[in-house]
Amino acid sequence: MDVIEIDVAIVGAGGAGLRAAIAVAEADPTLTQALISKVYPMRSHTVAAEGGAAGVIKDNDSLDNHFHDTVSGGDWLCDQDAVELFVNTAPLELLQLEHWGCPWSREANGKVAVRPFGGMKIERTWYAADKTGFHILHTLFQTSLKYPSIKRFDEYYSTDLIVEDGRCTGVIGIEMRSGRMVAFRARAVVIATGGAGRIFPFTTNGAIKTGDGMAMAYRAGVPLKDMEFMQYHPTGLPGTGILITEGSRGEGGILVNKDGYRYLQDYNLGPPDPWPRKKAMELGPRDRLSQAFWHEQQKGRTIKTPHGDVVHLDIRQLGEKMINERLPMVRELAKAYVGVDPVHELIPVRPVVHYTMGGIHTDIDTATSLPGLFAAGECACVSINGANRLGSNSLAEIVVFGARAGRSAAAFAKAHPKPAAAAKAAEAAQANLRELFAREGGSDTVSSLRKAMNDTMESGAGIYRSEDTLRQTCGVLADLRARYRKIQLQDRSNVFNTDLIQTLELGCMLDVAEAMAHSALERKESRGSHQRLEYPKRDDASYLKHSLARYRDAGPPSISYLDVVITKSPPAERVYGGAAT
Amino acid sequence: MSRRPYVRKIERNWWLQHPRYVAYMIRELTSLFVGLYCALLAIGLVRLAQGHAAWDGFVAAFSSPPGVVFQWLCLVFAIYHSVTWFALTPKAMPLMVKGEPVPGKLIVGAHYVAWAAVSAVVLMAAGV
Amino acid sequence: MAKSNKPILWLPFAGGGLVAALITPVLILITGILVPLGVIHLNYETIAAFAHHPIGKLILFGAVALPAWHAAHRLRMTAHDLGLGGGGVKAACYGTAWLVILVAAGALIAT
Amino acid sequence: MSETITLEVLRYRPETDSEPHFQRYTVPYRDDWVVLDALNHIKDNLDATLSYRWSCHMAVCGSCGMTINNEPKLSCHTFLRDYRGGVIRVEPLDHFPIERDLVIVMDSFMEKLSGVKPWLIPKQEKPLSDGEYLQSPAELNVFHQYTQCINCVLCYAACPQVGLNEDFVGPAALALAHRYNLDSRDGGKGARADVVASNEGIWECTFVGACSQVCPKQVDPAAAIQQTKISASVDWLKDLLTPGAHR
Ligand SMILES: Cc1cc2nc3c(=O)[nH]c(=O)nc-3n(C[C@H](O)[C@H](O)[C@H](O)COP(=O)(O)OP(=O)(O)OC[C@H]3O[C@@H](n4cnc5c(N)ncnc54)[C@H](O)[C@@H]3O)c2cc1C
Ligand code: SF4
Ligand code: F3S
Ligand code: FES
Repeated sequence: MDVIEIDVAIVGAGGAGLRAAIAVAEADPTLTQALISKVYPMRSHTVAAEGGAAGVIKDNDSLDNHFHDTVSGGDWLCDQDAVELFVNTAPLELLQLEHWGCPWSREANGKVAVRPFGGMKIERTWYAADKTGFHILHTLFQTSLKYPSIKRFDEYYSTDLIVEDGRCTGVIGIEMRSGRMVAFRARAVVIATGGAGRIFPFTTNGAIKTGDGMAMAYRAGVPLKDMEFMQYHPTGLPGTGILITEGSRGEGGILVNKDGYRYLQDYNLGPPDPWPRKKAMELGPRDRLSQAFWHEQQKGRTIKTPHGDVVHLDIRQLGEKMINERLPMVRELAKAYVGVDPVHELIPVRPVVHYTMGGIHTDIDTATSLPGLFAAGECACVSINGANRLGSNSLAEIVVFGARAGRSAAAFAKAHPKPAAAAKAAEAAQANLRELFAREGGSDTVSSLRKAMNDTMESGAGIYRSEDTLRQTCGVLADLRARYRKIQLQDRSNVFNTDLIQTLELGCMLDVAEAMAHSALERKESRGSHQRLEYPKRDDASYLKHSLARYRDAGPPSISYLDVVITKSPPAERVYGGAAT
Repeated sequence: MSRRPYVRKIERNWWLQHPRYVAYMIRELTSLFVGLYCALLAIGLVRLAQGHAAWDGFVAAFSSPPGVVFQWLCLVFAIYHSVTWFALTPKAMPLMVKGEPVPGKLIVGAHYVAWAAVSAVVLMAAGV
Repeated sequence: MAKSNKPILWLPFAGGGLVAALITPVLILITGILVPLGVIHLNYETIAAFAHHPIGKLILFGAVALPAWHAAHRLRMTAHDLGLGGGGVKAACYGTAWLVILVAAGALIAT
Repeated sequence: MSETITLEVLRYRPETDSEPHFQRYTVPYRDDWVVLDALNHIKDNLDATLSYRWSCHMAVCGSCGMTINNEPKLSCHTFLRDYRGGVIRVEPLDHFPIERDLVIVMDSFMEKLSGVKPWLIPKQEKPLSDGEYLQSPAELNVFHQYTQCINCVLCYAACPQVGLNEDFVGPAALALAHRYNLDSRDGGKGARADVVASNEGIWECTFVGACSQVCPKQVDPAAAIQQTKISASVDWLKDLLTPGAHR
C-alpha cells in the first residue's frame, strides 16, 4: 500500500472540510495537508443548501437573541457554552466569506441583507438568493485554490481511521479511479464528511450523504451523540425529496391542507396572520411543522398523490417579480420536477428527512475522545443543535466549527510527533478489502439491503416512534448487518468501481442506522424531533442528557448518557406562535 | 496499474455531427464571400484609378451574368453574416442601465436600425 | 503563459466584422443588382470625385480593408477548425488580405 | 406489461474492454423520471457494474453530465418524457478521456479552473473588524449571472475548440475569471490576464456559442469570453500607448 505522510489529513471537502483546510493553511502554511474527498469538492452536499446562514449583524438583533432561539429551538438539549461560542463567532465567519467573495444578497445601501427563518425571533439569516450553500461552497473551494499547502485528493474514498496506541494517526483511502489503496499517515485528522440522510428512503440528502465519517469514528471507538434526533423538513417535493427552502416561507409562503386551511393554527402556532410573523405559523420550527403534518394526515386532511400524502405550499401572493428575485430556484425546481409554476399554482410538499442532528461526539474545540481526531460539520455533534436544528444554523456551523477544527488540528499536529509507521492498520484494511473482493456465494444485493434498511427506518424510526416500531427496526437492522457481512460484490474491477463504493457506504449506513435506532429506543420521552407516541412529554428529570452510542463489534451499540451543559438558559417550555413574539 | 483512460479523437467532420455546428460553419464561411467581394472592390478601385474606360469595362464585367450570379451568392452570405453578427452583439457588448441589463432584443434592434440607416445613406450617395 | 498580442489581429477582425455587417450587403446590392438592372448608374465622374476626396478615400479604404482582414482572420480560424493548420494557411490567409489591402491603398493613392 | 423505454449506454471497462461499446437496457417508463433515475434503476436492478457520477439529483452539484442523444446534458435534469417512444443514447461527455463507462477524466478541467485564479483579489484589503465590503444590488447584478456555474463541464463537451486544442482554458474557467473581474470588490484582473488573455485563453474561442446553448445554468460563457476579448484588447492598447502604466 502507498503511504502518504502528511501533517493534517482532512476527510471531506464540503463546507466544513474546506473551511478547516483554509484554517490549517492560515494557521501555518508549512503544515502539509491532505484534503480527501470521495467527490470533487464542489459536488459536496453543502452545494444543495438554499435558504441561508444565520449570524447576528443587524442593530435590531443581539447575540443573546440568537442564543435563546437556538437553545429553545433545540429543546434545551444544546450545550450552552457551545451555542454561545457559535453565535458569537458566526457573524465573523460569515463576514469572512464576504471578504472571500461570497455573493451575498444586498440591501440597497450595499450592506448584506438578512431574511427571516423558521424558529428565529428576528431576521438574521444571510442569503445569496436561494443558492446560499452553493455560493458558500464555491467561494470556499475557489478560495482554497490559492493556498499551495492544500493538497487535494479528489475522489478518494476513505474507509478507516488508523489508530495506534490510543491516538488517531491517519486514514486509509481508496483512489477510486485506480482502486489503489493509500494510507495517509497524519499527525492529526479532521472528519468533515457530512450527514447520513440516505439511511432514510425519502430525503433531501444527496447520494453521498451516507454517514461514512460517523461510521469510521464510531468503529474506532468514538461515541456517536444524540443519534435519535433526525430532522424532517416540512417542505420536500413528493417523489424526489427535493427541498423547497424555508426561505419561501420566510418570504411569506403559507401552508394549507386539502381544504385550503392554514392548519398550523390548530397546533399552537397561530395566529394566522396574513404576513410572516416570526416564530409562528409557517415560521415555526421544523419539528413542529413536520409533526403537524403527521397529525393532519391522521385526520385525513392531507392530499393523496402517487408519491404519498402532501399539503400545499402557496407562494403565489409574493408575485412573479419577487419570486424571480428571491426564490428563482424554487420556481425552477417546482416547474421541472412536479410540473407546477408557483407563480400561479400551489406546490405539493411533504415532510422529508433532512438533517442529522446527532453525530461524532466532540467538545467545544471539535476534539473527539480519540486524541488526534477532530470532527466538524454535519457529521459532528458539538451540541449546538440539540433536539432540533434551526434552519440556517448549520451553514454557519460548518464555517464556525470547520475553522475551529482546522485550528485545533493544526495545533495538535504541531505539538505531537510524527506517528510511527502504520503497517498494522494498513494491512488490516487491505485484508478486509481483499476479503470483500474474494467473497462468493452471497445472495443479497446492495440495493436490496439498502431498500430494506430504508424501509425499516421510515416505518420504525420516522417522525413518530414507539417502543414496538423501534424494537422491530432494531431487529431488522441486526439481521441486515449479519446479511451485509456476507454480501458479494458484483463488480470486481479496480477502476471507478461504484459497486464497491456503494457496498462500503451501505456498511457505514447500517452501523449508523443501528446507533440511531437504539438511541431512539432508549430515550423514553418526546423532545424536539424525537417523538415517542407512548411518551408524549419531555422528561427533563431523566433525559436532559445527551445519548452516547458506542460501537460493539458483536451485537447492538451500548447507550449511555452525558449531562447537557447549561449556563444561562434554564430549561423551559418551548413556545411558538403568538405567545412567542 | 489498471487505469487506461480512453481518448476519443475529434473527427475531421465534427462540424457535420450537430446542426448547431453546421450553422456555425456556414457563418464562418460567409467570410469567404465577404473576402472575395472585397477583392472585387479592390480591383474596382484599381480600375477607377486607371481612368474612365477601365472603369466602364469593370462595370460591364461585374454586370455580366457570371458577375451577377457571383454577387448574388455574395449577397446571400453577406446578409447571413450581418444577421448572425448582430444577433451576437448583446453578448459581446451588454449594457447596464441603472443596474438592470438592457434587453438583448433592444441592442440587436439598434443594430438593425443602424444597418438600415447606413444602407439608406449609401444608396442615396449612389444616386437612388 | 503570457499575455498574448492577439488583439493586433482581433481588433481589426472585430471592426471588420461590424463594417462588413453594416455596409457590405448594401454595396453588393448596388453593384450586384441595382446597377446590372439599370436602376442606378455608377458614373465615373461621381465615383472618381468621391475617391479623390480624402474622406472619400478613407471610407472606401475602410470598406475594403477592414472586411478583407475580417475575412482573412475568420478563414484562418475556420481552416484550423477543419484540421488545416500551420504556417501555410496562416500565410495564405493574411497574405491575401494584405495583398487586397495594399492594392486598394495603392489604387486610392493613385486616384 | 407496462410501458418501457430503452437506453443505449456506452460502456468501457478498461480492464476488460479494448474500446467502448454500447449496451442496451430496458427500463420502466415513468413520466416523472429523469435519465439518472433510469440509470439508478439499471444499477440497482439490472447491472451493478455500470459506473457514473451523481449526487444531488437536483441540478446543482454538477456531477451527472452526460451526452444524451448527442446533446450534453445533466442526467438528473433530463426527463424520460422528452424521449418517449424512442431510444435514449447515453454516452460520456465529449472531449474528455473516458475513465470508465460514463465517468470522464476531469484533471485537465480542474487545472484550468484553478489556473485563472478564481478567488477574490481585493482592490483594497480590509480587516474583518471593518465589516463587509459594500456592494449595491446593481453592482452584484453585474456579475451575478457568472457566479451560477456548477462546473458541470457541459460547455467543454459542446465547445469544438476544446476538442481541437486540449490546452484551451475553456468556457467555464474563463467565465469564472470574468465573474471575479466584474466584481466591484475585486482588483485582480491584471493578475488573471496572464492566463485569461494568453493564446490558450480567450483568443482560442471562435464564438461558436455552443457553450452557452448547452449551459444548464444560463451562465453564458460565450458572452463572458467576448466581453473579455474586448476588455483585454482595450488593456492591450493601453499597454501599448502607456507601457506598464495601468496595471
Ligand atoms: C437540500 C438541503 C438544503 C439545506 N439548506 C440549508 C440552509 O438553508 N441553511 C443551513 O444552514 N443549512 C442547510 N442545510 C444543511 C447544510 O447544508 C449541511 O448541514 C451542511 O452543508 C453540511 O456540510 P458538511 O461540510 O458538514 O458536509 P457536506 O457538504 O455534505 O460534505 C461532506 C464531504 O465529505 C466527503 N466524504 C463523505 N464521506 C467520505 C468518505 N468516505 N471518504 C472521503 N470523503 C468523504 C464528501 O465527499 C464531501 O466532500 C441544507 C441541507 C440540504 C440537504
Ligand atoms: S458554464 Fe454552464 S455548462 Fe459550463 S460548467 Fe458552468 S454551468 Fe456547466
Ligand atoms: S463554444 Fe467554444 S468557441 Fe467560444 S463561444 Fe463557447 S467557448
Ligand atoms: S446529480 Fe447533481 S447535477 Fe445532476
